[in-house]
Order: sequence, then C-alpha cells, then structure tokens
Amino acid sequence: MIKVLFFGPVVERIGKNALEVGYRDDMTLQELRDELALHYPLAFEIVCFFAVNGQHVRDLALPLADNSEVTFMAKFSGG
Amino acid sequence: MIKVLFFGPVVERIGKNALEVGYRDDMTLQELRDELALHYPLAFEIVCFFAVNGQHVRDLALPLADNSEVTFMAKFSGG
Amino acid sequence: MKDAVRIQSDDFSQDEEILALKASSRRMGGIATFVGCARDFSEGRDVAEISFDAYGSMAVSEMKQLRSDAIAKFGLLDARIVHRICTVTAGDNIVFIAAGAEHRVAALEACRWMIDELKLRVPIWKKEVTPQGEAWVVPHP
Amino acid sequence: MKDAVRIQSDDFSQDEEILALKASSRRMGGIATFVGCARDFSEGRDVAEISFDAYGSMAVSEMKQLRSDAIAKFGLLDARIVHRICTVTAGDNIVFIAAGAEHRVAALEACRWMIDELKLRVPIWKKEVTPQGEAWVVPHP
Repeated sequence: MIKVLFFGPVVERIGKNALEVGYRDDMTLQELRDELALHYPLAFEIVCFFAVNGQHVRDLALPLADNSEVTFMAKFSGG
Repeated sequence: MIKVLFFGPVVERIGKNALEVGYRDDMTLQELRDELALHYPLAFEIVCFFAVNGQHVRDLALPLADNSEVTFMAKFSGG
Repeated sequence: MKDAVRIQSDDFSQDEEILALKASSRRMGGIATFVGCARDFSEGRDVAEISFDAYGSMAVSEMKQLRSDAIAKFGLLDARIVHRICTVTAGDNIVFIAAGAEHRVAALEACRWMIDELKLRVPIWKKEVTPQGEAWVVPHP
Repeated sequence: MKDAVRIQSDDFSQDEEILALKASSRRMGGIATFVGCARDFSEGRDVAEISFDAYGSMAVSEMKQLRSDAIAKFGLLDARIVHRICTVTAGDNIVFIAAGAEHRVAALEACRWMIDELKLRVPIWKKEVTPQGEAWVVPHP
C-alpha cells in the first residue's frame, strides 16, 4: 500500500488530504502520478513538487517501495 | 574665532579635543588644515574627513565664516 | 532553550531568539534577521486574514537542512528559523530568520539566502481570506 | 514612542524597535534587521572591552539623513537606526538597523545598504581594550 498525502491548494482540488493506492511491483513515481492525474486532472495541473517519505524527489523514474508515503505538492507559498 | 573639534584617535594624537583659531578674512578650510597640520603632523596623518558646522565637506577650497565649528576626523569605525 | 528550528502556532520574540543565537559564541560580530509579516493588502485586494497549511514533518526537516546548509555555505556561527502555522491578521509575524557570523557580510548574505531558499524548499502554503472569498496564494517566479 | 534614530548609552530591545517600526504601516510584509555586537576577539587579539567616541550632534544628523535616504532609495515604509555610545564587553549590542517594506527584497537590500553607509558616513570611533593595551580601531577599506 502506498499512502498519498495532499496539502493546501491540492487538497482543495482533490477533496481530501490523503488516499491509499495499492502497491505493485516495480511501481515508479511517474506511474503513480499518471494514474492519479487521470482521476484528478485539475489538482495535477498545479502539482509541481514531489516527495517520497518526506524527501524532495526530482526524478520521477524513482521506483517506489511498499508502504512509502508519497506527496504531490503545489508551489510553496510559505515565509 | 574658529572653533576646532577633534574626536577619538585624533584627540589622542593632538592631546586635546578642541582648540580655537583666530578668524582671518577669506580664510579657507585648506588654509586652516595646513596651519594645524604644521603643528600636529602626527594627528593630520590620520585625518581624512572634514566637517564644517556638522556637515561633511569635501571641497577644501571652502571659505570659512567667522564662528564656524570645524572638525578634522579620522576614518570612522562605528557600527 | 527553544530549538533553533521550529514550527509553532504562537508568536515569537526577537529578543529571545537573538539571545539564544548569541549564546552559541562570543565571536559573533554581526546578526542579520528577517521577519515576514501579514499585510492588510495583497495583489490589489484587502486581506482580512491569512491561514496556512504545512507538510509539518517535511517542513521541519527541510528547515533543519536549510539551517545546516546556510551555516556551512556562509561560515555562520549560528542560525535560527521559526515559522508560525496558525491564522494571522495584518501586522502579525509569520516567519523569523536569523544568521549570526563573525562579520556582517556573511550574516547579511546568509539571512537573505535563507528566506529565499525557505520559500523554494519548505512545504508550507498560505491562504488569504479577502472580502471576495478565500484563495491559496500563488507565488510569483 | 522612542525616536526612530537615536544615540544612547542603554541597550535596546529588538522587540520594542520592531513593534515601533510596524506601527507605521499595516502594509509591511518584510522587516530586515542588523545588530552589530562586541566580539571577544578581533584581528588576532583578545578584546576585553570596547569604548566609543562620537561627534554626537553630527552623528545623529547623519543617521537621520541616512534613514531618509534609505526610505527614498528603497521605497521603505519605515526604518530605524540606534547606536550605543558607552563601554561594552563581548556579546553586548552596539548598533541596530531595521528596514520595513511591503516586500522582502527592498527591506533586505536597504538594511545592508544602511549598515554599510553608516560605517562610511557617521562620525563614531571605536577603541578596543586588549591585554596589550588600548587601540583605536582602524577600519579596513
């Protein structure tokens, strides 16, 4: 199982702040992103940062481990 | 009469923090400086800023008015 | 003493933060700080209040990393970063950055770098409440 | 409220200064400050204490001019400058600069410009007391 988290402007477009996606062998961040973007196109319009287990990830080819925490984030506006 | 003030490192080299110089018609800042530098050469080695009545003066050709307050200052080191 | 990097709801005291920063070294000659605060007007609209959402655990770890990076990059003696997550109104403090170094140039450059980087790296989002409704802030490039 | 530009013997409070700065506008989004403080070591020597001499009346008028120049040059909402003239030991505050603006870039740039200019324009001199004796500080170019 992959735990997916959303925050701020993305939550608003998805309608919830978390969901779970079944884990598949050799699953990449890109695949997870594409699958979710199909269901939530408006939310993914503003997604531009990715984190796995609380770490920034730039390479979407990253393979995901089971039980990862994945976050799709809009541009930050803190500070 | 021209009142001449000294501060900090210049006081140390002159031995006092103020003195008075008789006013002469058409006296310039340059003339006053040269006259004092003759008596206090060590102090004037470190003088690099001039003020008349509390205003920075860059042009030594400035004519002095009677009763002016003139200050010969070393490089600042505040802050 | 409070942690050098924190996310909190309460306001912070600059005096307290500077005292904590100074405690790290008697060689500190320059301290630069930045405080970001809430404005009553933004992008042509009145703003009644601002609220925040954050990916808390990641935000704190990114802020800690940012502090270490700044200390290494600018040779700082110490640095502190505090971000409030709560609802604020005009004039309220939002974020505090402090950089302490032997000399002023390092402190001033590090302070500016830290607030710029914080905005790029730290997962926090700001929502403005205006008379026309609520809107998440879209940062400019 | 205390004057925005002061020379004083007593220490200052950053909290109090920032509060006074903020009082000038509810549009202030960024506040940059610089605090210069006494170090226990300088140019390879231990420093027991630092004392100051100032051309007081000219120093205050130059600091006031510097504040006005910064407000005009960077479009600040407000600025404050406080310099202590007294005897200080390691860790003690010497100078405080604050710049408040709508956005952070103006505040950060103005703060840096003000401390740089203060050192060039304001007639104040620093004397360090070391175990080897006293010496007036010679600023580097």
